[in-house]
Amino acid sequence: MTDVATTNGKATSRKDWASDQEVRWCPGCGDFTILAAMQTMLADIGARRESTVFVSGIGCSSRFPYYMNTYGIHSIHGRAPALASGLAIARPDLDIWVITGDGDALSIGGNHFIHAMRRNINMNIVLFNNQIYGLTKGQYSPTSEVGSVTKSTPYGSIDTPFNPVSLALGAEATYVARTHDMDRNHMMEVLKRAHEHKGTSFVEIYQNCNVYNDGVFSDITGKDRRADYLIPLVHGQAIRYGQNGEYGVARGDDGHLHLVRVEEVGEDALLIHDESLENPSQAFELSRLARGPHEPTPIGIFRSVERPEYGYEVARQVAEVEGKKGIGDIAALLQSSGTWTVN
Amino acid sequence: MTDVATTNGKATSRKDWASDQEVRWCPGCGDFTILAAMQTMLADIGARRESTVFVSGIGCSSRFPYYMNTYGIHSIHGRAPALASGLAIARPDLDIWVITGDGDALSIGGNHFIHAMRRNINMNIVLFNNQIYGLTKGQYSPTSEVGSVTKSTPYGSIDTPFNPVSLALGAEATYVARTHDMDRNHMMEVLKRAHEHKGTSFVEIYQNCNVYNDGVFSDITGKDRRADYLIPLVHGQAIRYGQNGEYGVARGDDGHLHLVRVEEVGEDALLIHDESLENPSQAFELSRLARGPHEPTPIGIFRSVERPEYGYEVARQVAEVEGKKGIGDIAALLQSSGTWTVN
Amino acid sequence: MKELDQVVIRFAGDSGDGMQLAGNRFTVVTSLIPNDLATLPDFPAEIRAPAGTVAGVSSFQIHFSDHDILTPGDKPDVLVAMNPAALKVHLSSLAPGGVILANVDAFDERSLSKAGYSSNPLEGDELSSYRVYKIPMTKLTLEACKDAGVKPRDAERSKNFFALGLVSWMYTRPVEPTIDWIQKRFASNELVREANLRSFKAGYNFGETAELFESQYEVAPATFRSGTYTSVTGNTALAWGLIAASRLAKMPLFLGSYPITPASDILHELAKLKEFGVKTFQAEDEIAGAGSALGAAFGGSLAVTTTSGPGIDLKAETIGLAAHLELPMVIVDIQRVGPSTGIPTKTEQSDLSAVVYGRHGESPVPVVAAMSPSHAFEAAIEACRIAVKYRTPVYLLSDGYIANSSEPWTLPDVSRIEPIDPNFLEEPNHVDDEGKPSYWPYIRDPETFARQWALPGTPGMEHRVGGLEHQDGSGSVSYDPLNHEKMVQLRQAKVEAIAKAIPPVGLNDPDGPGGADVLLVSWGSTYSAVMAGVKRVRARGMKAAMAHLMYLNPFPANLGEVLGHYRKILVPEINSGQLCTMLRAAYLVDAQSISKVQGLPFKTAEIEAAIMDVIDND
Amino acid sequence: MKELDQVVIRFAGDSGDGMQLAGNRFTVVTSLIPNDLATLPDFPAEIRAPAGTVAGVSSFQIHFSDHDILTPGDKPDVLVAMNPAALKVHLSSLAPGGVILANVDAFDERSLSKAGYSSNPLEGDELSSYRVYKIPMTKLTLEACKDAGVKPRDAERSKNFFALGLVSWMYTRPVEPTIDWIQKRFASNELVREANLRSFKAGYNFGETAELFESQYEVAPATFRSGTYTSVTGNTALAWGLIAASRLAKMPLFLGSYPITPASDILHELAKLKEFGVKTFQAEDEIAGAGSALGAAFGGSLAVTTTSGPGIDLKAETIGLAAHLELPMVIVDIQRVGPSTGIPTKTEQSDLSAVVYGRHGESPVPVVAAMSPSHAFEAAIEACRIAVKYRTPVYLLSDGYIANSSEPWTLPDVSRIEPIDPNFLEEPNHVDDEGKPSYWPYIRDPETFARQWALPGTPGMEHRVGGLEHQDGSGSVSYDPLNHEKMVQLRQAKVEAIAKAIPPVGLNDPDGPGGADVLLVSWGSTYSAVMAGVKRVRARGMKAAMAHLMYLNPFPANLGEVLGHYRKILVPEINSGQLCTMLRAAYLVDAQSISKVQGLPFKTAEIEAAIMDVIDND
Ligand SMILES: Cc1ncc(C[n+]2csc(CCOP(=O)(O)OP(=O)(O)O)c2C)c(N)n1
Ligand SMILES: Cc1ncc(C[n+]2csc(CCOP(=O)(O)OP(=O)(O)O)c2C)c(N)n1
Ligand code: SF4
Ligand code: SF4
Ligand SMILES: [Mg+2]
Ligand SMILES: [Mg+2]
Repeated sequence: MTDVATTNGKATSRKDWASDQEVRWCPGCGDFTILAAMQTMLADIGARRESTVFVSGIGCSSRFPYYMNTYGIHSIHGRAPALASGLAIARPDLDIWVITGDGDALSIGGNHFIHAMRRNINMNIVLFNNQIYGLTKGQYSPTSEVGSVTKSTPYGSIDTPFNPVSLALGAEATYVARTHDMDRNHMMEVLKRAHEHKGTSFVEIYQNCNVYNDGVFSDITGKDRRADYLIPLVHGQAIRYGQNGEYGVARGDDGHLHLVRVEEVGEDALLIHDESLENPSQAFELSRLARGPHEPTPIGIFRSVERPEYGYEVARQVAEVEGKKGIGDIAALLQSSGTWTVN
Repeated sequence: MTDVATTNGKATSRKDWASDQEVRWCPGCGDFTILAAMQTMLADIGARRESTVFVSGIGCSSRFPYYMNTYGIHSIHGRAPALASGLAIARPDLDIWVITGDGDALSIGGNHFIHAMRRNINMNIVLFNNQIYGLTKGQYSPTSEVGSVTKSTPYGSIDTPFNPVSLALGAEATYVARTHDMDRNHMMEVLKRAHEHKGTSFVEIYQNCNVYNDGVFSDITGKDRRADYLIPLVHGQAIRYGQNGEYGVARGDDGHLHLVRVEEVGEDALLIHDESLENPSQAFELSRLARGPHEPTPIGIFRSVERPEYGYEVARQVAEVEGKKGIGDIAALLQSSGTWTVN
Repeated sequence: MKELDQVVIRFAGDSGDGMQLAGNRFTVVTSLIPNDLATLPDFPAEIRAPAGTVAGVSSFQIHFSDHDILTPGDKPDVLVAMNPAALKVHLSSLAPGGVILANVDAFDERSLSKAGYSSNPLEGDELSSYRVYKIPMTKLTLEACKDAGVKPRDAERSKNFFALGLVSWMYTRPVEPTIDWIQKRFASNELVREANLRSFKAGYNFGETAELFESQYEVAPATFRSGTYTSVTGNTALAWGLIAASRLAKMPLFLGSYPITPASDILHELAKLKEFGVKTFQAEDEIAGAGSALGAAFGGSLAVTTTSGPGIDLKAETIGLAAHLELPMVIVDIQRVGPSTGIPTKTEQSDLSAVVYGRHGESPVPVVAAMSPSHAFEAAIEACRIAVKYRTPVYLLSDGYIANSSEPWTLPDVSRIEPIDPNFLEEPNHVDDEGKPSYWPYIRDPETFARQWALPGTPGMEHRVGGLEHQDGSGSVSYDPLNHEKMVQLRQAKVEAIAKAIPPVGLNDPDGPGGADVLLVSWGSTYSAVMAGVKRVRARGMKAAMAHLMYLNPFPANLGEVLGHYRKILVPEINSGQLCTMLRAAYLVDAQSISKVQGLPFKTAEIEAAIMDVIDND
Repeated sequence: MKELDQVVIRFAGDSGDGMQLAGNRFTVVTSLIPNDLATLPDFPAEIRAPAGTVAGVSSFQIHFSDHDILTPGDKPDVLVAMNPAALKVHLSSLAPGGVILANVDAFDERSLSKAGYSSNPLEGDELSSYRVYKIPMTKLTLEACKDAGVKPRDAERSKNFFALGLVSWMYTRPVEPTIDWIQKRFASNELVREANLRSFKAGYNFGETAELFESQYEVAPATFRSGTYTSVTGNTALAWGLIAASRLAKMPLFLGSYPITPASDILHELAKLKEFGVKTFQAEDEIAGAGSALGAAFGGSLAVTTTSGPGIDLKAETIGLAAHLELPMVIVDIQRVGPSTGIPTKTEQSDLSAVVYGRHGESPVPVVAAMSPSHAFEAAIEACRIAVKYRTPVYLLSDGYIANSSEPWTLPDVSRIEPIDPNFLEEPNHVDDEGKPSYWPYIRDPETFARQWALPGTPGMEHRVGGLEHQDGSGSVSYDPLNHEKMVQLRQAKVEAIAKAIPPVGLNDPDGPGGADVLLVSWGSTYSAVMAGVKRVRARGMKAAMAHLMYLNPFPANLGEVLGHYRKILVPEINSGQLCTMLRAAYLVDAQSISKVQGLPFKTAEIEAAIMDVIDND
């Protein structure tokens, strides 16, 4: 055993990360497997419970912090990244996770979301995308596909959905990944990498809401069609999928990325995935391969690059000024705009 | 003369579009030239004053509606797209312009901005980007470059700025353009095309705030260096710039776009600009050529594609249901969940 | 067959057990008798709280009678308990000697322990003061469906219909309407239809044949005023009221909203009703919900935004602008338990001070409140009328209790309701310095102070409005100190002027003004319990008066006078005394708050006790 | 040399004329005399309103004296008018017989017509009741700079220093401090330094040599209590107070804020002061400003968010959560004219009811108000103290007037201020069912009701908090009706408990409680005018008492008693009577509102008149 899991100095197992609260999602909800993946991963990497904080908004997904035996805040619909930003700047020593839903993050919380991306503050934003408002019983969300018939769109929705990966990349994100609730190992890997990333990391998880939107992702996540619909992104490897790896992604003569048959273009023509490109354009182009979860869809880490972390920069400026001017003296401050004395 | 400018049946000239309010920007502010361009363009195309509405938020730029002799609302900081959305859905017959600043649109108003993009509601969003908060006297904005020393960042800002074009594209925008306050003709052309576009059009205007951020765009907009820093995007034409057209944009062997010397790659290798590509990836890649206004920067229409307009779709659903069920009858509605009668 | 004058039944089971459905169907057939009735649904905040737990219990209470009733009843006479958790949660509220219809099949060890029982209450002495019927509902349902081709797991889900059948038999409800309904509702799903039908009949027949029950009961029809009735929830009535107002004003209805419990159903209802020309817009958040409505209002729509507590906070800035621009819109607040996220599925009246005072600066906004499910229809029309007439945003308050419960409602004749005249201005109202006709947006009606309003699209009326203070009349931006003061006063005067147009508050005092020993002031949904409580104390020979406030801002012109007649004034509220504080400030009367903040409406007995308390301590 | 006991000077000119700078420099030298002083800056909303227009006029008023003064003065004795627009705007407020120092060069035809004058007022009879000095300030400035190498256009910009020099001579202010300041401030820009120096001296010498003025004036030093003084604006004092509180609590200061006039300067000031370990975060909006502060509070920072009116609306939902979580933070509201965008650069007190009531649900939050520029320091510390001690958000109210004006301030000895004890819990406070020690976040101090608070990073204290109602003690989510009621009551009781800890309200009545005929109640910045007004009526032999409220929620425990002594109570406010309404509700006293909503502070004369009015009508 190499990395010994410790909290308060002791090794932990998954159940140490579970709080004493009964988990109250609908039976069969995809949220359960995400919870298990998170708890297992944190135990595996030896994270410390006392330094871990889960911050969430409001939604089914946002109940997550209650189930984690860590510090946690179940806050306000859409505002978790705002709270987490303050906490992360104030306390760079903490591991901060933001748990959010497609409505929470992208509808009411869209502004905090994009600003978190560009600022690169130390937090891992995990978005449970079920393309629906679960907690409020089934209205369409900003990720629901056009034509979705829901409680608030009885004649079908007309809004073009966000592609959360494209949106994050357009907002200057440094770490962007997508995974799904039917592959615990992949989830764990992607979450672990998010945790290692310095700055804001963004993980979209395709999550099944079996009550209000059952099966939307089943092409990609279901065992039967997965091979033909899930395009795995693996850094340094050719992008290839299909039952027998017969498909892939390649740049065509028009300069754009296309889904191809490997036998037609040859293996060497396949695009080698590079998550570390400074320019986000190729990652963006990958995010556009599928226009919805019923087309072959890239799953994995789209982008992972370094950029100064916000909280660190804030602390650095403070330290630099303290270094230059010395620790502030209040008496001197009060006199700083000139004084006169009366005896 | 072909297109005769008319309002209330009469031809108009620029001054018909000017309200009786004194224009109160700082002398030398770039906002003046934008105002002139807008007024001239609207007169030129024969727009109707009575059907034109300018909606703005709060900021120096947002004073714009007061100076237009049209309908107008100077609303709330950041919220103009929200008001305009309701107005556009309710009144598809109107021409709606949203005037906003980099703080108004991208800081407090970021959420409404990205949702307007994806929904494609009938409005033209014109963002006066001066990379500063003008009205509140000089704090940095979400487009200010890293290191900006402003009232609120005396030791330099640390936030990575948004690239408004990238952000709009990541948010599923259908019409995205950039122009600047020193080229009235280009502004007029881009605004006219925005006006013609069905759905949400987004125009970023580099605007000089000569009081708090003088000259940030001067590489691109100033007569002396413009040729080397302004990359004109013209649909159907090779992307080329420089005093003598000696530079251009071409896709390299790595599949990515690069700034090139034309003599090195040859004219034929230059990228032919296509604003009508369904896939926004190439437009996105163009938006990444410059990381700030001190590098050669594309100016022009990045993307212009068709997608159903939101207000039209709303009206269509209403009409369809009315067609199918007939115009609603209130008495029948009240009885729709069953009744009983007492005599 | 025994005659009863009134009964309170509570259906309770797991969230997955279909208790809301059973309750709703029972309500419909009861309304056909017709009995008078009132209902109280109650469900957990979770979508599907873990099956079998106390947290997962869902219930539906119905009170029905042969006479006029007001509340869903304090204590049920009959408790249908589909599982141990349901019994656990609801036992304490059962009336002494009440009936328990328990699905004995669900009282297995696992379920008992999930509910927190260490032994089976159906077997010990614990329930000896009740009449307990242990019925194997699951088994009987399964048997009834045996050869219908349904899988047992699915068949079991019909047991709510078994319970419904049984209770229908006990209280001699007609069976046809339910059978019809099942047939229509599940027309496209034969298996489910069959299972539900069979289970329902099995339940009914079980009552008839099992000889378990001494007798059937009857509740004679109540005397209703003649007319056509329907049964309606508050949210539905409110949505319909908005549609009616739109017709009355000939202004298209626009709803900008963001989903939130318990207001979402209004959005759902209006989204369906496109044949009324309604445009609904699910905005990205509450700010955009309100903002889009204000934009639509500028364009001449009858603009509405719907929300609950947290959304009220977020809309404040936009409503302040609407008040400042003087554009009509209605902000519907279906109040729920606060503060913060609170308890989203439970009721409260605690947003009153937020809607009256919760905006920066001096920005008075009228407030109207619905008092019952059906009254939400009328209140919605009234809110729209005030908004349009006075060019002002108006808050319309309802609450979770009104929203989800239902009551019989005489269908109004909408064609006889007074139209709403938006009175749009289409010609210039001013001549400028150069003698040219122009439009000044802030010229007012001398009586209502409402401004003259012109819509975009009207040639020659181009104008700009905005959030900066503007010059009286012309609407140009103005930083003039005295003009600002005048505008603040005008906006206040306009809201106060509404008091002249609304009806005076009614005083219910059989002995004439000042006759009673105590005056009860109700508002919103406290109406029913307060009225019932007042009746009870009167029945005991005491003197209590009552006044109900539909208008919370401004108060009716005669309110001060009415209050002035009484030395003792009680103000029961499902909050900590918000209206009470407002009355004290406005009229310097020593009104006392009766506060209940438990997420539940007042019980009649609670009001009765409060009144007796002040009378006794006199 | 004539002796005066007090003088009011108003510097007025175009926004580009540097009047704020001239005023500020004059203030500094005046504080060195030392005179007592108070200032009132006033500038247009536009960054640069069109030059020469009435809308573009910027002014700075200073009142200084040989005795204790409270307000910046009602009517200036001296008006410096740098252009016709300045004269136009300010003439009407000039005291009868007052002095006008006009820059005659600026009174050309174009400028006159821009200001709306059809003829030159300096030439007609219009000003005959004033003492008008026509001084060619532009010409003299240009001449002074002639061979300094400055371009004429640039030289002209120094004319504010000419005016400053002239006024400094008139009132015998020392010249060295100004000369020193110019030399330091423009050290790196020789041309500008030279131009300013020469112009300043030219102005001073002009006074001395021009024989235009009959005499110089002197205002003798005021008797100050011994101590070291500085002159400070309200925003600066408030920022410093927050820093001092951070030191007192040993909690790092975190400011999450979004810029807005007139609050932004606090952000600017704190952003500079990184040597105090302050972290400032310019958030994307006010919601994130408050949210980030709340997040930082959870992490143990002394968390603050600053804003003005519109931002208060937006922060409401977050403050409701903070109140519900019971985490400390301070929300600073520098009030400005509302509603909506209003008049951003002018002052008002109209957010009081919004901060007291403006959140959905029952969410009581304490409110503290600063009463003067220097008092903002103390008020900031007090707001932080209450927040930390009671684990609650606290609103700290200031306003545009306090924010930008300044007054002499005896430097406090911060080391002698009582420390703030955050009293973090580091060990479990509970033993769970299995006997394991654990942490319950909602166990309270029996007296203050403050909860025991543990910070992330502390092993063994892991816990979750959230916006859903929670169980008393454990903090687990709870939908229990009675628990909710208890929690609502506890949160209310906690805020009310603060009344026990704050000082009783002071009553200033020379004749003892109830001695005077009328009681004036002031709050916030009305203090100075009310105090001055009360002094004036007393000087006229009338009896007026005064009580100033620093705590607006809860009220001091003795307030009811104090009010009870008086039959007549006047509450002057720069709003429509918000505190007055609260007092009436709380104490059933017939307090009367004296309302002024003109974007300006009360004048002493206005208060005097209001008092005389009630006394006369007695
Ligand atoms: C300010 C506010 N607005 C609205 C709501 C109601 N609300 C709670 S969760 C939610 C959306 C949930 O959807 P999502 O974020 O996708 O989470 P999910 O339940 O699907 O996991 C809404 C609209 C609220 N609690 N607060
Ligand atoms: C809710 C709210 N927050 C803050 C402000 C203060 N404010 C007004 S304009 C502005 C920013 C202006 O910057 P920008 O949008 O870039 O416009 P510019 O003045 O540069 O044209 C701010 C912060 C406000 N008016 N309302
Ligand atoms: S409603 Fe959907 S997302 Fe929510 S708990 Fe149930 S299955 Fe999961
Ligand atoms: S501050 Fe800047 S943006 Fe604003 S009016 Fe002046 S120059 Fe223009
Ligand atoms: Mg969701
Ligand atoms: Mg700007």
